[in-house]
Amino acid sequence: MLNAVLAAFVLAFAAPLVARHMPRQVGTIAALLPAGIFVWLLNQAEMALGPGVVERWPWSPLPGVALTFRLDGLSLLMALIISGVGALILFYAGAYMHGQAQAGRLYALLLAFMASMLGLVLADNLIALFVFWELTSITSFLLIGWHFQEERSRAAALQALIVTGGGGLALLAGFVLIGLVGGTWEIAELSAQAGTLQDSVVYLPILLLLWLGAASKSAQFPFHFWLPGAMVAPTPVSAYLHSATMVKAGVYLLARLSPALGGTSEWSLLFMVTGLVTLLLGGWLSLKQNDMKRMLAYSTVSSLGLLVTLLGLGTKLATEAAALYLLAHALFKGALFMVAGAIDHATGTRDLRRLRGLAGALPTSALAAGLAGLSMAGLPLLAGFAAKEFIYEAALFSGGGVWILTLLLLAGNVAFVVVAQQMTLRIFAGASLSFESFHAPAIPLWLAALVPGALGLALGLLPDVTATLAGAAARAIYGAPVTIHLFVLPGSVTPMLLLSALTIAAGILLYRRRVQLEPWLNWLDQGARLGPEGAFQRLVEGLPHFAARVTALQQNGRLRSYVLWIVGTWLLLLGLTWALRGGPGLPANLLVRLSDLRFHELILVLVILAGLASVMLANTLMTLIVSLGVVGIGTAIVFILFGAPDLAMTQFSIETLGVILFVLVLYRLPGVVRLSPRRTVLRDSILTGLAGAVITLMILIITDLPLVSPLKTWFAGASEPLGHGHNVVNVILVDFRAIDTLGEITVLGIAAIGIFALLKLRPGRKVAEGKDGP
Amino acid sequence: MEVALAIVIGALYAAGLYMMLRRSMVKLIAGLVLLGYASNLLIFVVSRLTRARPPLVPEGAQGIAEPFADPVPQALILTAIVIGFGLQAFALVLVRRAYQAVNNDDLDQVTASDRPDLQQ
Amino acid sequence: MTSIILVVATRLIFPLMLMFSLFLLLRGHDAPGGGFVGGLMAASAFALFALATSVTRARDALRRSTFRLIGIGLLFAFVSGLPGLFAGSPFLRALWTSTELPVIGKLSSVLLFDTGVLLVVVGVTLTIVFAMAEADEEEEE
Amino acid sequence: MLPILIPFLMAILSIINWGNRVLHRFLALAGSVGLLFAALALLTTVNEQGILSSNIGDWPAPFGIVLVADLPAAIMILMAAIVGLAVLVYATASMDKGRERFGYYPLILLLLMGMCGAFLTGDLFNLYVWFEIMLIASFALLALGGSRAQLEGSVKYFALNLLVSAFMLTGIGLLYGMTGSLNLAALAQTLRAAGPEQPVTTVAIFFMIAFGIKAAMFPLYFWLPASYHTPPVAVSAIFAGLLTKVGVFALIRVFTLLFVQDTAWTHGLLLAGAALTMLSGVLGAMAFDDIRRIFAFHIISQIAYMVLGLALFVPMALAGTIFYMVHHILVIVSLFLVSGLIARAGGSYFKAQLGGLYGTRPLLALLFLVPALSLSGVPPLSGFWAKLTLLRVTLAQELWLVAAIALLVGLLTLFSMVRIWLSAFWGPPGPAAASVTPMRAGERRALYGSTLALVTLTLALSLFAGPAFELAERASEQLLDPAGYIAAVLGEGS
Repeated sequence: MLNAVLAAFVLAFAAPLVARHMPRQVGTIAALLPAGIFVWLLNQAEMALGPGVVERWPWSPLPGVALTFRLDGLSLLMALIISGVGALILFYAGAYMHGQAQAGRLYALLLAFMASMLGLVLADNLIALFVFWELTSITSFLLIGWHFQEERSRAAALQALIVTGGGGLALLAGFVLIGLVGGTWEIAELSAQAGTLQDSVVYLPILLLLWLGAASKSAQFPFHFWLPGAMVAPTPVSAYLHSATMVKAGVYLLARLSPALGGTSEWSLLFMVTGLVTLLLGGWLSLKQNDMKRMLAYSTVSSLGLLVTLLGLGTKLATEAAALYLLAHALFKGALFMVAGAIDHATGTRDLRRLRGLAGALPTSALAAGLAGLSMAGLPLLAGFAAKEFIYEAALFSGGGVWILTLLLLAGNVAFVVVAQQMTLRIFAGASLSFESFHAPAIPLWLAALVPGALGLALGLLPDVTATLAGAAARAIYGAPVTIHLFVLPGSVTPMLLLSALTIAAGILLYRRRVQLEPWLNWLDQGARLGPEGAFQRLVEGLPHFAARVTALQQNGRLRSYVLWIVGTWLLLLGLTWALRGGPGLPANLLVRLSDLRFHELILVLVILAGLASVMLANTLMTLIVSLGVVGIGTAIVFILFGAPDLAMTQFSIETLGVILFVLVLYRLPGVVRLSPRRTVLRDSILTGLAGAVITLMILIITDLPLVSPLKTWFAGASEPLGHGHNVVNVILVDFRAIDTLGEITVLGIAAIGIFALLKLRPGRKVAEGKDGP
Repeated sequence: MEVALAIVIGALYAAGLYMMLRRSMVKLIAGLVLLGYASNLLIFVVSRLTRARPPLVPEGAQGIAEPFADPVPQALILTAIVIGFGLQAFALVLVRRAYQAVNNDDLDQVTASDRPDLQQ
Repeated sequence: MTSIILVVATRLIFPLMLMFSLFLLLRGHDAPGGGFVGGLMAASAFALFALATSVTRARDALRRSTFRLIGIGLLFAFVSGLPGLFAGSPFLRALWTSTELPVIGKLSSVLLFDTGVLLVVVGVTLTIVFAMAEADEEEEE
Repeated sequence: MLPILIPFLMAILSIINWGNRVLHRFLALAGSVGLLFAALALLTTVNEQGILSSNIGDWPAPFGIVLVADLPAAIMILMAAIVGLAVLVYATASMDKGRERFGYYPLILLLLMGMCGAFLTGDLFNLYVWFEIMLIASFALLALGGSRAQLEGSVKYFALNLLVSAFMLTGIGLLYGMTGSLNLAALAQTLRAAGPEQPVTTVAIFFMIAFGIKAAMFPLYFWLPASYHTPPVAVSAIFAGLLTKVGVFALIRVFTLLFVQDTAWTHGLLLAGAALTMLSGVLGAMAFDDIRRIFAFHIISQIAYMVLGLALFVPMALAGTIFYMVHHILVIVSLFLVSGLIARAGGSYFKAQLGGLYGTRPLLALLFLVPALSLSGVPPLSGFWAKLTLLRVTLAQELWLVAAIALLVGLLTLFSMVRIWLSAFWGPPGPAAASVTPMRAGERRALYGSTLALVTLTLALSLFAGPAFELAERASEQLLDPAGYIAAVLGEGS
């Protein structure tokens, strides 16, 4: 299975190359791979329908993450759809995209998407599944934005990515929680311990996170709006990603996890409500669309809602219905999209109001659309019929609230019937119109649509095949053996049959009266536009403004404000620490310790403090520099008094040099002006005064503690015998801690380079070769 | 003396930070210099003070008799002073060049490089 | 602008300052002093020389570019650490010769290190002073 | 020792031969290749033999200065070497003559040397010295060229980073006053035995602030966005990749080795800081149009994930932090190099001035997309594995709010990256494209080659996340087992 996924990725990279050299055949060549995978899957079907095929690969980026693949009934069904529709789409795209610039990239992205999607449905490890899940979002993003020079495409791509990406992150959190509770990310193992998961305190959060992920991906309310937007992509993309496969990922996930998490009342409530709302909303919105693709997209939203409802219901019958509908929908919706694309290609428009009587011009497309439309409407002999029968049966045998549920499903299905008529009767029947730029479509454009249309009929006529395939999928969802009994034509009149008939009748009636309905439809459409989609737009547009405002508050360009933040944070943290964790008390014997102060020392202290005051009050540069010098020399004298002659010497010489530099460098600057208002000065004084007090306190506390310095004793003893020097400080500097000194002179060297470059290298000044030597 | 010096050091820190909070570039440098003095003195004082007994081994002796000043902080401070000097020299030249570029000593005018663009 | 007295005084003081710088370097191991202070002293000598004459003359008197001085100083410090490294001990292992020379005392890798410090300090200080002086001249032009 | 000495020697030789551009280039490339080999050798040795320690000058341990190579240090040195080499190659084709002549190459070498020293040192004051080397080298690099924006950025960078030095020196002084030692291992021992009367936690706050500024945490990060977009790309890329990581590394070092007396409090503060930093960083990124400034703010928000791992303080989380550092170094340097390429190909650093590069420069689009998605944590790229690890621990510790913020910031990061994509790569060609000159072959080779190499490494890290994560796990075990560090430095039985 890995080989299939990898092969598709590899071919994806090769596709642009193939497209460059064989622009005419590239679609067909690319289609060979999914076709091959399709055949291989059929080959594996017997095993898959039985015990399932498991593959483990020794690749584990993190503990607990593994590349495990499992082919069972559900993944087989999905994989067949993915590879089958994939082959047709690539074949179709070969004709659809012919002659367009950078078509190679489209094949590459489609193949990469297919690989990701296959990985998604085959993976049996939640994290591996998630990896593929996100890859489908990314490829979808790139495909939606295919016409990247158009603003509309970019906006739609962004919308799709942020909605599905955000949902994806929620899903990830859910997966991590599942892993923490269940102790594993292997889906098979999780399915075996549903009890642990469902009894956990985080069951509800997990469910909600899962809901966010699945609902955003499968375009459920209130995240449905990205899908119609995604219709700006080329039609092969819409047909493949946004109707047949990717949007089913959320549904697939629910199906996959329903053995582990499903069956609770929370599960049913959450997903049935979501599904039903989406079903009705999507159906309603599909009625008023004039753009074929948008109409199909809303209808897809509605279908996805139906699937979610069924999975939420979770009974045996409901899972059977879901499996059947999944299959039927992929076929008829894929076909209808491709028909829409062919019409667009031939006539240059997708507007339903401008299309009529195409049957004569596009007979083969009409046939494909007819088959698909009949299946969609749920007429007997076609796959869609069986699915609808099961949907109603599941509703009728659901237990509480039967009538409400049945009624809502009926309403949803009526909308499908209307859409089916729009896609067949409305466009193909009647007197034909003439189009200026009409050209007959190439063979792939109708053939690729006819195949799934015909398959819908074939599956309807071969109930055993359909039952086996869907039954195996339903078994994987339901978690217990399931056998579906299907029939070509119903043998007796059942309530389900009556409901089906009612659906179709209502659909026809509604289609005929659609003109009278329009004001109603418009009203609801406005609401939907202002709702979630509007909120999303406001968020996306408002966020940068909000960010700029917040950032401008902090990053305001004023250095003093930055310093204030830092000093404030430091004091705050210290304050919190002392308040909450017990601070050090003031040492008790301060007066005793103060009494050892000698007279000359007192004078020195006063001089330093006076110098300091003078620094702060200075209003000419000279005063400032001289006062700084006083403080510096005062410090040097402290060093002399307390046995540090080396320090004093260094401090003196540095002080002298510093003053010279100060004068040399700064004499051109203006005098020191006072710029801050009184209030700022007061605030700063209090804050810095506090900082100083903290430092004083720290010194007092620490010097009050006993200190045994092993270093002092050792250095004093080792200096002469081992270091051959009498000046311990110097021996430390050049020998014991010589690497510090090495670093120190390196700092000096770099400073020299920096200063030199600052002074000599200036923008706009030409530096003559050889003249810049120091 | 420790207590008195502790107060001095506290005052040095306070003054250093205060000067850094001003708008003038020259005062900024003065603040940095003061902070340098302050941290050096702090290291000196918290390592305990010993009056007038430099850590020099007398001729012919193998070690020094207690009490004597701790040589370790002295070595550290020496390194720190020299590094501080290098930084101070760089700072001076930088400020001068910045002054030339902006043509103003007021740090509040030095904001071209980091405010977000609110028109966006 | 340069006064005669300054020039003459500099002529006299310049060699004295250099000698004192050397003295500080050599005695540093046993008494207050050392490469850093010695370097500052030598640098002051050249700075004074530049003040009395001109930067160009001072550069000539130095005979080497100031960056070369920094580089060589760093190289001295670096090389003084190598013998230990090659002898199988860690970097900067101090080595001492047993013979005592007049004035200089015992030769050692430590002395080489301290000389490196001196050279760097001279180089750095003079780089700054010269570059400042030259920048001033240019701005006045 | 070699990782320090090789760049040092090359820098010295460059300084001696000042002004010789060609020689400087050669020495810098030789130095970084040498550094790369030394780093590989060091990592292999440490991986096989455990923590190595070398007493400089052969003076016994708590007295002299020791260099200690444990796995985290060795990994970081390797990353520094890789980034150094890539950026230097990039610089050969993008640096202007003036900067090349005025010491760009030796300054980069010295910066690398300072970093290696900071990673290796086992002595607190020596750490300060290495920090200063890094600092002054970065000052010089930042201001090199002397444009107005550079000078303005430098003043802020300078002032705030000197505040770091002051805080750090104060902290070192206070610690020495309490314990009488500077050696990290000895300090670790003494502080563990410290009584309640010792204000250890208070001193820890000093270091938290100092390294917090350095690591660019909220609300201490202002220096970074004020300055990182001002110098040429070959300077800001190396800053972006490594400088803040040194701060994170120092935080990790002292908050695993020294300050573990009151982890509920100190690491709780780090946790809160990390969450706030994530948010404010990503918001900042959305406020700007200049791609480099966007990336600069993303550094801040990503740094927070690394601090988060430290704050969670369990082996898995610290392993996540180390993995995250490696990932982020590769990714952010790639992005900065890409920003240079974008400006070269599209004529501007500003989103609004750009457009249509997806159509005209597919390779560049790919080179942007991979690190950008990795930064946002899109699987299966390296950033995803890093975030997943941290998310797992955060949720396991039931820190719901922090987990939610971490996820939200991931989404906002993606949003921010996609915004760049939408306007620079998609959309109609931008107005700035007119000024673009075609690239010479040699230029193309150096610029694309170095970027491609880093992006390939990101992909390799994504693909071989398993072995890389195992290494990070072993590194994190070393961090959380100070006894091993102490024994390696002070000898067994101490």
